[in-house]
Amino acid sequence: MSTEPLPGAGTAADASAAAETPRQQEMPLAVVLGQPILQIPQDLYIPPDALEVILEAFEGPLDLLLYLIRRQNLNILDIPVAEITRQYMNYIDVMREMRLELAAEYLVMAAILAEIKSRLLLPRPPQEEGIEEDPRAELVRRLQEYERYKKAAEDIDGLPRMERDLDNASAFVPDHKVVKLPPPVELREMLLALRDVMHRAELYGHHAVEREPLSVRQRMGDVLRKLGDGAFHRFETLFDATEGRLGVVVTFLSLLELAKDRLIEIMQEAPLAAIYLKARATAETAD
Amino acid sequence: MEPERLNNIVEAALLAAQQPLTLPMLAALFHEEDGVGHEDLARAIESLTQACEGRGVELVEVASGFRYQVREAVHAWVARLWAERQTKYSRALLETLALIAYRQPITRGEIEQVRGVAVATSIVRTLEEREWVRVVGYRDVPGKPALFGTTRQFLDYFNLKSLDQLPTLAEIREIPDPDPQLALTAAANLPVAGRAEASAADSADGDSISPNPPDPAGADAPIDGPRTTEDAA
Amino acid sequence: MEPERLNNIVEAALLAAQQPLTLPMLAALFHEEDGVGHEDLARAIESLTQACEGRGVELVEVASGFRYQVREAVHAWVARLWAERQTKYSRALLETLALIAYRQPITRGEIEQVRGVAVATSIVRTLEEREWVRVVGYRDVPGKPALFGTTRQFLDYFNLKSLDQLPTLAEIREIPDPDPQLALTAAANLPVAGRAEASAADSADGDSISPNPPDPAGADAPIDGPRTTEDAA
Repeated sequence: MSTEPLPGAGTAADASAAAETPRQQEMPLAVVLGQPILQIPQDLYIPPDALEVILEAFEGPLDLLLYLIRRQNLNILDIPVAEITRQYMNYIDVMREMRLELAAEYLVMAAILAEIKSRLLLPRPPQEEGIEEDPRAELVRRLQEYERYKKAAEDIDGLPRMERDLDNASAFVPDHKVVKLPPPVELREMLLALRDVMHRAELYGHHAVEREPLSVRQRMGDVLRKLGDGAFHRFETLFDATEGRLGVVVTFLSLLELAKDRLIEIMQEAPLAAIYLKARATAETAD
Repeated sequence: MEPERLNNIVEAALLAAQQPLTLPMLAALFHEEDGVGHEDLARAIESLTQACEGRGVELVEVASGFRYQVREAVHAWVARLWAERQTKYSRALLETLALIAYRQPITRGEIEQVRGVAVATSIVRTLEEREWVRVVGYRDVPGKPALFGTTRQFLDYFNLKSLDQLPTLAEIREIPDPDPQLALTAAANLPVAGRAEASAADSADGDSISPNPPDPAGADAPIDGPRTTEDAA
Repeated sequence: MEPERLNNIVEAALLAAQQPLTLPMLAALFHEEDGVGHEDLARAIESLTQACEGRGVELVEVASGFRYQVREAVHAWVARLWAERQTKYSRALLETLALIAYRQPITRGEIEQVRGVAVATSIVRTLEEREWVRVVGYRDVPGKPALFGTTRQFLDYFNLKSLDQLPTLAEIREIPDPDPQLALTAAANLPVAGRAEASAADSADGDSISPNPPDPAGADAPIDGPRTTEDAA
């Protein structure tokens, strides 16, 4: 059990256990001559070879400044501008020598530091004293702001996250067949389709487009289904008294339509005798 | 390693792996110091298998190793996770449906006459499978073609009490073109369409602009597209 | 539906789905006849969560729903299933992500201002490809720069339910009296103000630099007094 990572162990513990466990390894700041450098050197003097790569570990001039301040255990609010500027310029000089494509941001920061330094040195007119703010204030504000988010980034990095610390748990699904749901249809889509086909067929032209009781059309279908057995049905059996007068009218109209459309036969043996109806064609007669 | 910890690791590994794991594969997860042998692993598998009793998943051995899988008994529900919405119906299908609704009972030949093109058998079958149309009879002409009509389910789906609630042909003629702007106002006069179907597949980006009656509070207004402030370039 | 059967279905569904499931998504698995309401599902989740105690996996809620996941305690072993897996992100990426998470909506220019360096396009692209951030709008200034925000996938990945669960952003340390003389001595004695800020909505200008005395117990005390510095020019 000794080599198992303890649950909830901190990252420091992980670093030592990294060699034996599949834990995340600490990323070296740089690799110099094949040797990983895990710590930023404590001395200001860094061999130029190493500096080149170490500088890549900095996320810009604010990061470098923060490093210089923190390395000397200085309160960020209390920057000894002259000293920090000197150190910063040392770095910049080496960077200049080593890396032609030195980011402009570093040079801008050097200018800012130089300006702050000169303003601190210059005597100020007495009436302005106490009104003008510390020339370092803006830089301090930026450093503080940056440091917050630098910390926030570390905090986010420390959150347990998928792949590194967690993983989805899933079970196999045998018979992974897909249930198909039919697409939804909007009534409007259907009506637009009808409008277009009517236009195309120029049905509006020679068809009465006045109100056509569609319930009659539906009843035509209902009646046809009832007659679908091909047998004769008594006229009265097609009516449902519970539907009321309107229902009776709809059924009657549908019978007339069906007859007109030659879909049913209506028969009466003698006047006042029972009326029989029959579908003219049924599934049995269809081939 | 205590059996409980071992069980936990084996359980987690089997659930994390995307394929079955064999005993040697499981053994490879441990260091020598963990002192985990094949018998320990077999015991862990045995214990985990028992722990699945009465649950929704089971631990089984298949040809390529051990895996957790969803039990047959609950599969009917789980399968609905992958319920797929088919793609939208074709124009031809909608035209066919509309003609059946408005001119029923009608034969396929008559639909073709109006549409000027043949009606694919698959369209009729789809409509029948959805139980929106059915054969209501046959026309007494050579070949005895089937007559189609709409069903109760058709009315239910479109929230209609009877076919009479459909707009008349004269009204349909007046429907403006499906300009997205106009559609919103014009659609307001039409009966409510499209029964809401709750589905996991209904993702946010799948929201179609539907002609639901306008909501005075605008909560459902389809203004969910990418926000474009007027000054956005 | 009996609770046991319901539990089994929910367990199986969560293990079968490849992404977290919300209660509505789970509810969609059931038919009306099943008579399963959200409260029933919440109870099932609760019961399944408890059933995970002492096991290798846990049932958690993240931004986009509920999921089973491998416990951190056993992940080190499980991770050996995947020999090569990139789980490390550069500081530049993490800082950019942190600024987007805590200060959203934020433009690339604003990120660069805080970080003091340009944000590489590749970083933004990586974040977008991982679907951790997305453009949520545009700022109404010349050039109409895109505003970035984080996504649910970001929260899911970092095991969070909402932005409120992000680690609290460190409070800015107080700025002392701007007198350089005083500053040198006084500032050194100022304790670090460690107020916890709970919200990611906390914006740059909302950062109050407060002159409150240090309060060891005051982590949650609202320190929302007027801003006292004038360096924000």
